[in-house]
Amino acid sequence: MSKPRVRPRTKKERGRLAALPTNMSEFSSRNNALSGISGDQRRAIQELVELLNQHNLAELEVERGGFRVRVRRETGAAPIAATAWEHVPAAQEAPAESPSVSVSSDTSGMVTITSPIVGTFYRSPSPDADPYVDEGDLVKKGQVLCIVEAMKLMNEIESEVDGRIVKIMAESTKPVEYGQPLFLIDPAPTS
Amino acid sequence: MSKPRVRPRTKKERGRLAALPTNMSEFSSRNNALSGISGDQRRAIQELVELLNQHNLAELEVERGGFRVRVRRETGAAPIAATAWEHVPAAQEAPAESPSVSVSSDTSGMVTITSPIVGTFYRSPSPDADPYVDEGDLVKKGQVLCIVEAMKLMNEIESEVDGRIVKIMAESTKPVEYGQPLFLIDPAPTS
Amino acid sequence: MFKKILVANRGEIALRVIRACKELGIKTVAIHSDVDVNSLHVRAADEHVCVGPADDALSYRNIPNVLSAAEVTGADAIHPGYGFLSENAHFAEVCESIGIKFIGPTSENIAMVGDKAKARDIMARQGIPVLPGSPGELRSESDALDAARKIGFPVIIKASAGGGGRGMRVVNKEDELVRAFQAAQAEAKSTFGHEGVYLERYFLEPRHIEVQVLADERGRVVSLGERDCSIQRRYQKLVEETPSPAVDDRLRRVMGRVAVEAVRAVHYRNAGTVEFLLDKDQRFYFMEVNARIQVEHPVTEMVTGIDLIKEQIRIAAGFPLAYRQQDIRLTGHSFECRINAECPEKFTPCPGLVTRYLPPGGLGVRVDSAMESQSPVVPHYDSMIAKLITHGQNREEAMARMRRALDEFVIDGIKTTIPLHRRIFNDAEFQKGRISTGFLERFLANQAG
Amino acid sequence: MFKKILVANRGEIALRVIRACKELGIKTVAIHSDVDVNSLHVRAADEHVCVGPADDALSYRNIPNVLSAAEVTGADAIHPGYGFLSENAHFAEVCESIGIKFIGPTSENIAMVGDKAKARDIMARQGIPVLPGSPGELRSESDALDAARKIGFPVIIKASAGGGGRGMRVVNKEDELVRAFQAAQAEAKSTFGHEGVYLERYFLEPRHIEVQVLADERGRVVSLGERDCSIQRRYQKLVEETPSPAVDDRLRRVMGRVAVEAVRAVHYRNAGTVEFLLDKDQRFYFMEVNARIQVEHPVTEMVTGIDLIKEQIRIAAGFPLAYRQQDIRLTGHSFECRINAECPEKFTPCPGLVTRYLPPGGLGVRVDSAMESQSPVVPHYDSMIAKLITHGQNREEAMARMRRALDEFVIDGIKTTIPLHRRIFNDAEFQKGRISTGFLERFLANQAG
Repeated sequence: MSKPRVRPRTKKERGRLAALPTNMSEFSSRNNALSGISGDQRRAIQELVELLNQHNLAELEVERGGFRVRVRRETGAAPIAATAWEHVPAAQEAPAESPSVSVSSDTSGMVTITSPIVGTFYRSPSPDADPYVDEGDLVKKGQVLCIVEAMKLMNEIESEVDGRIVKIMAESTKPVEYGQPLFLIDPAPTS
Repeated sequence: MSKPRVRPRTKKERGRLAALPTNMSEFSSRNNALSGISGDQRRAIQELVELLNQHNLAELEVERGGFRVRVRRETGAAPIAATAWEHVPAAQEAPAESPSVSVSSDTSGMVTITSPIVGTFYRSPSPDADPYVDEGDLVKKGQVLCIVEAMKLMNEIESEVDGRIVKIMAESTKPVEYGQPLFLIDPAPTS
Repeated sequence: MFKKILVANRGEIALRVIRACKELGIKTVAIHSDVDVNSLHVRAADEHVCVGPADDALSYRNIPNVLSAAEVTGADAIHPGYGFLSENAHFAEVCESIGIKFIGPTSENIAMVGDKAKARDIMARQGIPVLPGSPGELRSESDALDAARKIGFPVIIKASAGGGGRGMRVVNKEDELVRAFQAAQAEAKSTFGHEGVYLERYFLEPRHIEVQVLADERGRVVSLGERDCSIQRRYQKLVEETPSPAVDDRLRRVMGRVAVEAVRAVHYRNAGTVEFLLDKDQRFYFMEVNARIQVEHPVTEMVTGIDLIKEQIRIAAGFPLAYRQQDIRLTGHSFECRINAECPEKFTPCPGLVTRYLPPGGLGVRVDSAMESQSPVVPHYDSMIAKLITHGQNREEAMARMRRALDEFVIDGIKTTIPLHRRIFNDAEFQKGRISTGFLERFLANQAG
Repeated sequence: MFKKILVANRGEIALRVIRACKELGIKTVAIHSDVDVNSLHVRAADEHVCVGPADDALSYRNIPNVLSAAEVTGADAIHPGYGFLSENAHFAEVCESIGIKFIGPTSENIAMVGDKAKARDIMARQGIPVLPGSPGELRSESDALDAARKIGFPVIIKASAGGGGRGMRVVNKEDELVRAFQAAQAEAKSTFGHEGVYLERYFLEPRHIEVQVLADERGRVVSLGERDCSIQRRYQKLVEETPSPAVDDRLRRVMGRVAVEAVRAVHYRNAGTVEFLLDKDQRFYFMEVNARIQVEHPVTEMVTGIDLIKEQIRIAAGFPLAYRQQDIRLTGHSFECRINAECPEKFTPCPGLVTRYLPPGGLGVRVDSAMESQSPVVPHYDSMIAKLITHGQNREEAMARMRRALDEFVIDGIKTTIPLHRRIFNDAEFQKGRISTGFLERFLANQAG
């Protein structure tokens, strides 16, 4: 899948920088990985196990067209939970296996636009200007949604799809990391 | 439960002492649990088990067209297997939960006489003498079964039950440790 | 050198001794009770023998079974570790009599220093400063009164056969003395089987300073610096360090010399520790000799570079000390935290399954432990499950390293004293080295209040 | 001192730097690719920023994202570790230009010592012994022939911009030279983007000896002893030790002095390593300067007691060196084994899930690793997953300790080089210190045959 296009611009303004929150990523379902099951049950189980390990789950059960798989791990073995190391990112909310894929469909068909770079998120071209988009707005593919400033360069992030902004997931003037969700877009708005 | 009585005697003779074997327990096969299933199914289970081992899972269950497989691993057993530390007692084959109980019934109603002390096992009172008992012999409660020599003292080990010697589980002149099985006795011999 | 050593202990100290043996090319025999069959010390050894059930009186302290295990495996020496049979003069004597070398002091050494009142008298006669106290055991109430009046209150009554804080009573005023004397006698009788008690001046906030010594079989003795073990809770040490913030080079030389004199006075052999009480005016008083390797020996190893367990083994094998006093160099600073399986607030033991275990690593961090993921902490034995030791170029670095190592240490599934250690190492008074045997109680009271 | 340091690396070295920062009271920012989100270095840091996908060109070596991460977190310095951006002069320059301190040498230092042929010429002009070789890059085939005839065969052709053994060709006879020269140029061009090559005398079984130096911002320099890194496979180091069995006190002083001259000649700053080739007649030749902290730095820390990462940070913060040359004391002996996730026979990488991880412990054992039970070893990065370091009073003790520590190390689920290390440490020639850069290949051939 393609990445959102990044168009660098000259710096207009910089917001106040704050420390990144310790956990910025969002869990994105990979259930579609199982949609291709045609009878190759071994591969499906393999994927489930990988999911279990990656996301450090205790148990996983899938039933699809008469094919049911349940994978469970002993709670004691759940290795990355609750440790003396101070900052534990919640393992269940780890990013998807390929977060370089910045547009991903979730179960309800939404499209998430994630940040392709590390920088500071701005909803408008300047402090006095109106935001590029608001929740509820209809957007066109290629339309600028926001700016992520990095190294004094303003990078415009464009929409990859036509649709409606369902949710703005980052706060203006706050830092964003690579792969952090910025917008949730419904590509087939009913109204 | 009571322990076998130990009666110290004066030293008569000492055998040659050898190092204790590093692993004193016996592996018991459970492969026959898989008999009566198809080759494909056997292979599927094999794969499940491999997945379980590879990923260190506790349980794995698969159901497909009336064929349901659930593979589960014992909690405590998994982590102690296969380590760089040289001598790994197989955890599954650890001694009974209360090895201070030296007489224990197994599933088939047998009674195991274990060594209540550390020492050297002798089947006969002297090298030239006949063994106290042989496999197949009928024994009475209180009858001397063997000697365990410790610190130059000969300790007679007596039977706690009436019955028939099914198996002699230690080798004469060899060291035995606390709790080590010496005799298997059938307390209700049919003949 | 020995061919095979039986390690008559469990847990971290058994593993510690096995590690030293491996590095010396000596075969090892582990003993274990049946609940310890899967322990790391058992798996680390070349051979292992089950010597009894969980109850240590029937297994680790079962002299016939331990000796039989040595006999059937052909071990030519026994290392007792600490606790269990380590200070049992009878056991050491039996070992000697059957030709198995006991790696430690002689049975006479153990018996002599085990009688605290007698040891104190011997030291006093040698001109070694002892706490002002009664000459030997108190025979009567009037004896006790006479002694207390001469010394001045407060005084402390101790059991001759005591240890670990048991059988001790502090008496602040004369009219409390008789009752305390009677109670102490009764407690000594019931706890140690010997009612003898003696009396010493009681200091309110002294430091517990001990000097490590090594004495070879030819009677050559060296001292290896002191350890400050003032962080104690009910006479149980929790944090140890070397050098002591209260001991300067001059005092170290003096205390070292006195410690050497003390062990020479009793013809002591092998590794030992001479315990002193240090008051606020830098005056020190002999308390007792510990006739064993101690839990806190690693901090001395960190600053001297000397492996004390290997030295114990070499000395027992008849080798002369490879060091003279002037060869001993102390470098940097070292701390040890005892990680106990205890509720850190109330110190109640907390046995259970360690579901996840990851020791800290990196420069200047040492962990002595027989724990691992999925290890059970059984309720039958001492609650200490790990020793976390750090070394740094100075006290500040060793402390900073301990703080970060405590943060890293992962022991899931049970409660441990790690949170308490974190708080101690963040305490301003502790950081300044202003500690005494009263520190921890006051610290805990402040934390609670 | 810095308030917050961004650690631009992953794995054990990122954790190593974070540990040093914690002990200095400096806040840390970890960066990570998305596959590393649950790594120990990420959890150990105060903050963390995802800088890209698994491909390190797009994450750990993504200069805009790494610098943005420093900017948005307010870090005032960046520690690059080794590899990735550590020897990228452009990155160091950009850091300097935007006021974020690069903890390491200056961008000029990196550029200068990165051009190996030029660096060699600078050293030769300073009177530092260099391998007999061509003066600068070879311009033509006849240039190469002239140089080779003057030096005498065998010779080795090296890429000016090369490293890690790539772009090197050994030429034994004159009639092989032209073809090798052309091939080396082509390989240099395709691998490093610069076709420049130079030529040196080739020694059959030399030792790889390197000297650790520290230079502060005022130009004061100290040397911290040498490391013998002769145990290599295809120029990849596997075992390192200090001191070298081939270097005595006199040679150490001479090499240390030459190393200090070498880094002074290029006005070098911060920690660096001067690599020498040592022949059988104890003659040594300058090879290159490594402008970074090296993988094997711990062995130097073990014998000097100096925390090299902390020194890097202090120097970068402008503090003068706290040591003069005469303050540096080398105590005992230290080894490092690189534990790689590789099949120990064929050295093919072996990524996978580490199902169980238990590092060895006890006296004189150090483990630098970011592994834990249930850690994935991802296939995208270097296969080194742990460094096992031992220290002992002498080479024998350090070796014995390494053997027992290798026996203890539990890494289940993947294959590692631990079994190979065990065999090396049991090899009689290795034990005698008879090693050279040819040791491992011969050893592996013998093992196979």
